[in-house]
Amino acid sequence: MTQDDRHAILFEEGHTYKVRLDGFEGPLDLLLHLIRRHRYDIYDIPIARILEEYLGVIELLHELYLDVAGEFLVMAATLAEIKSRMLLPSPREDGERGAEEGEDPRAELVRRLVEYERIRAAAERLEERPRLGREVFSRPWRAPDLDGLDVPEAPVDADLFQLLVAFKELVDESPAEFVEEVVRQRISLQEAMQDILEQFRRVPGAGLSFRELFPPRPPRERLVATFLALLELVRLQAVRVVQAAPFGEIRLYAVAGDEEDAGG
Amino acid sequence: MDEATLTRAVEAVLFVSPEPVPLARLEVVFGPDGADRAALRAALDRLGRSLDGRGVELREVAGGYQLRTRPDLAPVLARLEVPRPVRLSRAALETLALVAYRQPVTRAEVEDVRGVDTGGVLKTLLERGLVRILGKKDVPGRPLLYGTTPRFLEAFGLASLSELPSLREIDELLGTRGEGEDDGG
Amino acid sequence: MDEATLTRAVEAVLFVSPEPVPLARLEVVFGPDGADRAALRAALDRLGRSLDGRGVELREVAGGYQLRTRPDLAPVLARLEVPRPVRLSRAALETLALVAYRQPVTRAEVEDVRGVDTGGVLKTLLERGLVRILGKKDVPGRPLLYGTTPRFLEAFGLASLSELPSLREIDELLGTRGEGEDDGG
Repeated sequence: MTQDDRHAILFEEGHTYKVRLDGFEGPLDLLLHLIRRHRYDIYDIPIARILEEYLGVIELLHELYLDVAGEFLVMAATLAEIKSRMLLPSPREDGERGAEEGEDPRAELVRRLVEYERIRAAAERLEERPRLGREVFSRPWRAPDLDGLDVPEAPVDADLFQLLVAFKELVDESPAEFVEEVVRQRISLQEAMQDILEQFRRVPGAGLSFRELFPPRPPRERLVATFLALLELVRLQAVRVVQAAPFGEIRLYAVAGDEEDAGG
Repeated sequence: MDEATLTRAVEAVLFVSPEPVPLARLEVVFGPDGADRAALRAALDRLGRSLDGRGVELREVAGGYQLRTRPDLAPVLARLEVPRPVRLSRAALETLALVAYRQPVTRAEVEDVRGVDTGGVLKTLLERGLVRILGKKDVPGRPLLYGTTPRFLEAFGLASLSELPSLREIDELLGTRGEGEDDGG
Repeated sequence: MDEATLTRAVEAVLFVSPEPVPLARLEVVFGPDGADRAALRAALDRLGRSLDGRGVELREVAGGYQLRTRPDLAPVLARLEVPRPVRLSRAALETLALVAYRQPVTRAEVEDVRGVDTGGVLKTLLERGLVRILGKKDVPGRPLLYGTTPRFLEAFGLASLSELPSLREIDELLGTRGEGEDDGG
């Protein structure tokens, strides 16, 4: 494919251009195309020439009154910056070719190009595989003679994403007050339990007074969560409650070894 | 299309069809291959014989052809009834999400947001071990407080509740319109 | 249960199962018949061979076994009005490949390699159940981590992630054709 052919494609595709350059998945894709077409060594890219080519494509699009997506412009700036850094005198007089690898201003770009090219090839290999529902078919429905009871112990076919979608729609339909409450609601029972156990760990053997468990003037949610967490820990026998005298101070002691169970 | 390929293709078509496939339908599907009614009957015949001694047989039912498991294997298939993954209904997912984000939460609070009765759904979630009773709320009537269980975390692949994405993250994730697909044939 | 019956019964079980059936599941189902792992493997082997030259084949996908139509019959099956999955765009395939090879991976990491915004594409892949949220990365900001799902393996006919060509193999592939690169689109 010659350069003119490719530009012709850009012209044609340009008419439907919206967000990105049609035919190219992004600036790295376009850059790789230019490098490969000229058979440049990807580890020794002639930056000046590539920049010129790259800008040529961008300008072409401008001439067509097309918006060029920001990421393409960022890449143009990156290339220009690399070019200028390469023009600076090298710390070593014996020139660019002998410069140490770490000093090559192109190194980061090369790394990204190599990685992107790999992934692009991996994507092509994926695409070539026979796809279920496209080339090959299974029997994705449940055979009617198997319809039976839903056993409660059955594993749950769960997907966090579905849960999030359900929640998001609830939030969207709900009054602002509810949303604020959800945002505030950061402390979970599990976390509260962990917090309590953490407090015990800081005073091994000594135990804590009931009041010490609560931060000064805690928000209501925090108070409730901490209290419920304590109840849960007592129920799990991870924490022992001792009141030496009626109306005396309530003291709490961690029961050794049970922390893992309680942690959930 | 040669005889062997036609037989294989007929098998594949019956395999992927949930309902019995009438001969007329096969004629339509295999029309482009030049297979007429007689050729199809012959192919069905070959297919039926080739399934001798297999776990699946070709049956003519309800005016069409269908692949079915053999009746003598029913006792084995009956054992497939043992626990299989259960999908959660929309109502269950909503309720679960609410409990997860707002725990400890009462049934009334859940219903306040969802706007519908939630008793049945909560019961199901309790039975499935995804939700548990944490205690009673210290307000008049002492309603039960609900929260999620370790099993909930396990089912959704979360190390802890703090891994639940925040509202902001959910918005970020779901706010953008999908652009990763073309309209496929 | 004799060998022939076990083979037939395994075929019937796979035939009625909507998803790939793991060997462990077969062990549970055939436990009462005294069929152990070795016997089941042998039965699967016999079943696979007996399907040679048929319209349906036995494949190991997503950690289980599944009966599927053969790829060469795709043109015929395309004529059926089966609901077909939406095509994956190049952006979606690239993102999917990245997630598959680099999981657990954050959105920022994906975007670093692709050089473009990927939010919409990720959302599409989540919606289609090919990608899932694995948790949060333990770095400042706690970004979400993404990985592939069993459905991804099933969709692409992979027994496990290790069946994907290694990146080294990909590099070799690129090495041999680096010169005549053209944009397949």
